[in-house]
Amino acid sequence: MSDHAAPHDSAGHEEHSHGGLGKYIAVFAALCFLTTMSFFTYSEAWPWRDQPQVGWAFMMAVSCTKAMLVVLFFMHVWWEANWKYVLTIPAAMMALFLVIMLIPDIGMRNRMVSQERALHMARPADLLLLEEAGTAGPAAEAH
Amino acid sequence: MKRAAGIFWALLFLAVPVLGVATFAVAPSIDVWLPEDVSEHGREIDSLFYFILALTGVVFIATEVLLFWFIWKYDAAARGEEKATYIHGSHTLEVVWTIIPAATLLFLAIYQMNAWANVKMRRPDMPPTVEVIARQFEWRLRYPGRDGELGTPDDLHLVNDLHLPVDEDVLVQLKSMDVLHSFFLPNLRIKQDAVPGMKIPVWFKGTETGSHDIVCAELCGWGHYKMKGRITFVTRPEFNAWLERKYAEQEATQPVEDVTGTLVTN
Amino acid sequence: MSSPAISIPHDAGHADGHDDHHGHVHLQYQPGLPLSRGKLIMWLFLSTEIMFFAALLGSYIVLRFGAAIWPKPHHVHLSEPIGAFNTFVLICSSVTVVLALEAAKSNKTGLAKIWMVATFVLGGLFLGVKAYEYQAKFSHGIYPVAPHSRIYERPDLYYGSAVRARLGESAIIERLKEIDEMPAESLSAEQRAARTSLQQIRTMLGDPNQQAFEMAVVADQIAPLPAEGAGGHGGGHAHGINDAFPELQLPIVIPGGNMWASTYFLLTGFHAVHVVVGLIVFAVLLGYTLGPKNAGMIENAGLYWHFVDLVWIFLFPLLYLF
Amino acid sequence: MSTVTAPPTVDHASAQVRKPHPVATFLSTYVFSKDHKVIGLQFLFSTLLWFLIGGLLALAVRWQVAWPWSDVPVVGKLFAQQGGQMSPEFYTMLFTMHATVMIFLVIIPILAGAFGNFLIPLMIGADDMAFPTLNMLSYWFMWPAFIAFGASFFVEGGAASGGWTSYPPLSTNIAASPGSGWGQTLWLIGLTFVGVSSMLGSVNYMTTIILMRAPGMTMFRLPMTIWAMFITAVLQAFALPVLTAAGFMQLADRMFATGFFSPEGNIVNNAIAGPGGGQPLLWQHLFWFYSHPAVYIMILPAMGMVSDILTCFARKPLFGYRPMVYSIAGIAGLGFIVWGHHMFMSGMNPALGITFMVSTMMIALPSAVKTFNWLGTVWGGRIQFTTSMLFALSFVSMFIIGGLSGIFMAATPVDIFIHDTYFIVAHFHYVLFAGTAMGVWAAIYFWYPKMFGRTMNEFWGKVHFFLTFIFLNGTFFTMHILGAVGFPRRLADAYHYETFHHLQPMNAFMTYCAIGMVASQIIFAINFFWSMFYGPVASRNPWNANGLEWTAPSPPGHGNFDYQPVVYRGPYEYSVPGVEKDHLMQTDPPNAEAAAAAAASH
Ligand code: HEA
Ligand code: HEA
Ligand code: CUA
Ligand SMILES: [Cu+2]
Repeated sequence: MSDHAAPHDSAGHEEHSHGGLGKYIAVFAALCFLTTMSFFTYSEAWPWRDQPQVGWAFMMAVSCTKAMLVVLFFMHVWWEANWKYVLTIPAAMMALFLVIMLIPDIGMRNRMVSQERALHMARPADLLLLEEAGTAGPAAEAH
Repeated sequence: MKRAAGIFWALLFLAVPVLGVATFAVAPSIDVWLPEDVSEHGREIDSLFYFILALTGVVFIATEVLLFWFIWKYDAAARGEEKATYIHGSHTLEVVWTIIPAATLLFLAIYQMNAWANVKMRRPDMPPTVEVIARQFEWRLRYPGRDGELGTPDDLHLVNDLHLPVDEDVLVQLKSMDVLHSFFLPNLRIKQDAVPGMKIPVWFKGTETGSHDIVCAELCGWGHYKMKGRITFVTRPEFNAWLERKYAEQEATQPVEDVTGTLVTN
Repeated sequence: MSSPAISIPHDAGHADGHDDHHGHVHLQYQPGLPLSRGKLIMWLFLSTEIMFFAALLGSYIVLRFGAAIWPKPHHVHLSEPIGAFNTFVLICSSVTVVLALEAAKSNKTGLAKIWMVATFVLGGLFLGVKAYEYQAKFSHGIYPVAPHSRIYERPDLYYGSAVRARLGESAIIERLKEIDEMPAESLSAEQRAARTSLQQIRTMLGDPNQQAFEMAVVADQIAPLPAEGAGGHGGGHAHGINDAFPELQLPIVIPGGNMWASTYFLLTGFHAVHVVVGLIVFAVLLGYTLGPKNAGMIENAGLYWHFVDLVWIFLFPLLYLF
Repeated sequence: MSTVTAPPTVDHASAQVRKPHPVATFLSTYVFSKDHKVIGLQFLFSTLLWFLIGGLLALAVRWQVAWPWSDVPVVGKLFAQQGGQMSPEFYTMLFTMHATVMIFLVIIPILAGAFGNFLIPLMIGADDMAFPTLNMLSYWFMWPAFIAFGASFFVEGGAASGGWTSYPPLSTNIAASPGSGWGQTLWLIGLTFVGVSSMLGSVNYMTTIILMRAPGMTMFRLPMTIWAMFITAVLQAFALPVLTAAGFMQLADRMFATGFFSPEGNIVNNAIAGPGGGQPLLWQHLFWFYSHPAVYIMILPAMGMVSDILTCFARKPLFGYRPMVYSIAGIAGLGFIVWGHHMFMSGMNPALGITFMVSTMMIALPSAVKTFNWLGTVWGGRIQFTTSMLFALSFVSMFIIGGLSGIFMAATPVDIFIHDTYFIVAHFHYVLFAGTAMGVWAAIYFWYPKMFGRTMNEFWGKVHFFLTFIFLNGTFFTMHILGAVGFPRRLADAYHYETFHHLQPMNAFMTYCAIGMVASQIIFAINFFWSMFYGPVASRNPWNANGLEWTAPSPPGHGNFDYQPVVYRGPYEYSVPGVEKDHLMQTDPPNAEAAAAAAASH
């Protein structure tokens, strides 16, 4: 990949090993555990079953933790110098800002919806209708 | 000889502010200027325009004349053996010319908010006077029928010929059927894109009777240039009479339901 | 501190400039960041990738949470356990790639190669599972593509006419005739039931005054929305006409299904493309001796791979669990 | 960033090591070259060629605006069906491709590709880019784009015609416009390749600038050109991926009928257009998230180069070096949060409009700092009126006009009236053409000796400058007052409107000026090519400038430097008191006596 990047140019830092097998296995176990934790929201024990937002927030927290672990240990950022902040924080901020600014116009697009559009748009009522049809339709007798 | 070249170039740069100001000074007298304003809120926008014109005009003249002056004065040919000034900057000056524009711009930002809110945010609490539906390449208009309600089968359908009562708040409900268009009323200082899928309220108040252009200001295809309509302000009694006439015409001809009609009345 | 010994030839002897093709000096540089060039450029590249996925994910989030309705995973035959399995596969591959790096650094080239092969295999496994999942969507007519997609958003008149149009195609008419004439014994119980409903919806569609509810019944006969917990892969649970007679390919109703398919295939598609690129890189790396000399390359490939894993960490809950 | 101020001592032994010289063939030297200088020149030649094409497209645009539906001279025969006139859809295609060519194939690649490539390693004291192969690829990735954009003129339906902003649903629906067929697809493909090229370039530049500076070249001794290129690269790296993602989404909308950018139940030409489900504004947000930073990508490098040229010919240190650096960074940072000012009238939530208005006002601040510091730089100087200097001065003069007109549009209520009128067209031609293109010419005249070892003709250079300057103001200044009438952009013929029908003579005047402007470039083209072979031979440092590039041979050989450059001071030590010569090069030894001695010796 590199034409010139001979090992002697200003590197030398990453020669010594950090981590080690034990650490990686621990991170691996944590990742697996966290993944199963995401499913916790599906279980009977999850108290907020009727408030999906709580579950979503929980799952995003889990994902962020997992991402953190991957970045810090697998990508060795834990051991890096301060440049890591210069690179990651602006990108993260910009990404967040972009999404936030999309919310009023696209996230809340149905505030200004025209009838022409609403007419063709699926609504929760359609789902209810389908479910009702599933229990009451003529085929319900058929099978 | 060398000095003459410097003078020539300096004067060329002086021509920028001189001719620039001249252009703006002459433009109104040859009628290449803001079109007549017949709206209530337009005054506010125009005065803001003049305010910014004055502000930027001062900055423009000041900076361009300074540039000319420096070019004139610091021409190597004019300075003889003298060396250029060895200076790396001035902290005070940096602060001054950051703070002053910052204060000016912040003032401008706050000062204009009211005008913006009047045109785009403080929607009058009233039912739509008319619905304008843009499509390639015409303005479809829908007035409430005799029942006074939009979206009923007796709605009045017209194309490109928008009549509105003068001296009254009007609320236009703006929609598009196909692609983006923009509802531009130069004489009312109104512009709003029509976005398919959205209904966007536009409100204004005409202050003079008369008829003006409706321009489409968002590229909408090959016929964009000819997507022209007319807006006509008439007095209330005249408006009512006009509406009545149009109802009668519509009833007489029984127009075939067009696509817009079927969709909207659903 | 002064180093006046450096001679600086400022002069005109070289003015024509073409003479020094062979005077190529090996230059020294000011120390910058404590990073190799490869690693720095990889990190910079990854920050561009962050923005790329931020745009895709951001659009998905606003499109999804702004939608009036969004299908549940089981409506679109999305299986959480399969997604979770793929998450596990990617996590494992992330571990194997760091282990390959560690092994290479401590000059265990053989071991490094084994871990690298394992990474490659796991990446391939991920793609295989992905392909299987895609197949499950395609087989139900869930495409992002207009020409193939059978998804309709609502059980309305448009849907009704789409079904009628499909049933009116000459090939389908023939097939329907065949189905009608088939002896009952040659059909499974499910197919027999489906045949009855097929006949019912044909009479229903013949009636011009259909109501939305009747259209919903038609939709339910053709492809009932699976109940929660049914899992999504392969079918078996659902017993619509489309399941009994897949060749009919009748239009189906999934409220919000179109935008779901668009975003799902967009996000997983670009993620999969990244996986493929990663696999190509690994394949190239396998051609090298994976010792300390090439540890930099492994590290950079690993950084990229972890990033791909990272994207999946967010895609998985957003697409499968929400 | 580490700022080591003491120049480290250099290991002499290794400084003498020579690299094995690769076998050079014609192909490897001039075509698939990995040498940053050759790649830079490849970019330069390609972009100048496209500049010509873009300029001719502009002339065609001007022709139609001034004399709608009249027979087009020379090329009119090509439009056989229309009897020599252009059709309205052809007009939409013209300005779309004019803007696309100018922005994506001229200004961005000439700044970052040509000058970025040529100057970065030379000005920081490196032998090449960090990744020469990647660098070569970044040029060759332009070719699919050249081909896609070029070919799109000849496909069915013609080239893209949805404006350079390509707003959906117009651009995603073939029923809406003929150019939204293959033309638009090729447009998106071309854009993707330009994007990949820029991305490869920008990560490479950043790596090079961070890791390959000559000993002693700390970040705050970098010339402004390098700072500008660095921050431009950052802008590209963070903004471009968003456009690429949006481009893929538009491609999906077109090819797979997904509905990211179109609503449900859209009816185009009486037919239901796809399932929809999305929002047209989503594209606008994503597009401007890139394209607003992109306008700064299109001016920052010019600002940097102009700063270097102004100091050199004013023989004065740059006024306020650090504020200049911080203001570039400020422009870049703020540039990411103002994109909504292109969408004030778009149906965007008006409350968002207020936030974007405030941030847009604030972005004028760093530009103000820059402008005043340029004035400060010229003040008290010893100005030498070279062609390059004249272009640099006019950059400042013209940027002020373009920038100030931006304030009108940033004011949301005023923008209601002037949005999508010629006021906007005036604004961006002042910043793009009168600004950036003038900066580019300044840079071409300035670095030409380093590129080709010869100097361009000064007399004809000045004639070129004079004519361009006059004609450009004639063409573009007038647009402001047209905009004040509300004269809308993108109209093939506006004179059938009562409000605008009296503006035709004014437009005819502008078109005459535009013809003059393009004609004046013939002088430039001849000067450019003639000087390559017959211009006066240049020494290493023909302008007595300070940068490292001037210590290398003209033109530099493979590997750039025939000695190990070591940097002792900032780039703008002109007219240092007590030094006989009026400039101290960055490589001149530090102590005063040594400096004087070195200065006396050349
Ligand atoms: C190089 C390109 C470039 C640059 C540098 C800029 C710079 C700026 N632009 Fe421009 N812009 C474009 C290219 C550029 N623009 C293009 C291409 C479009 C149209 C796209 C399309 O629709 O096709 C556009 C459109 C555009 C719009 C949208 C208009 C509309 O469609 O309705 C707006 C609105 O706010 C805007 C604002 C600004 C501002 C505030 C700046 C500021 O950065 C300017 C700052 C500079 C100064 C202000 C001058 C110097 C300062 C002083 C002398 C100090 C004192 C000043 C004061 C106190 C006021 N621009
Ligand atoms: C960098 C950007 C750039 C540049 C340089 C230009 C240059 C010019 N532009 Fe353009 N223009 C745009 C960007 C640019 N434009 C954009 C973004 C739009 C908006 C499009 C849209 O609405 O979607 C636009 C739209 C636009 C319009 C509005 C069309 C409309 O809305 O209906 C007009 C009309 O007058 C116009 C005119 C011109 C003219 C006369 C020039 C002249 O200055 C051209 C002069 C050209 C030259 C002088 C060529 C010189 C050639 C050389 C130097 C090469 C020499 C060759 C060798 C050495 C090999 N342009
Ligand atoms: Cu409608 Cu332009
Ligand atoms: Cu902008």
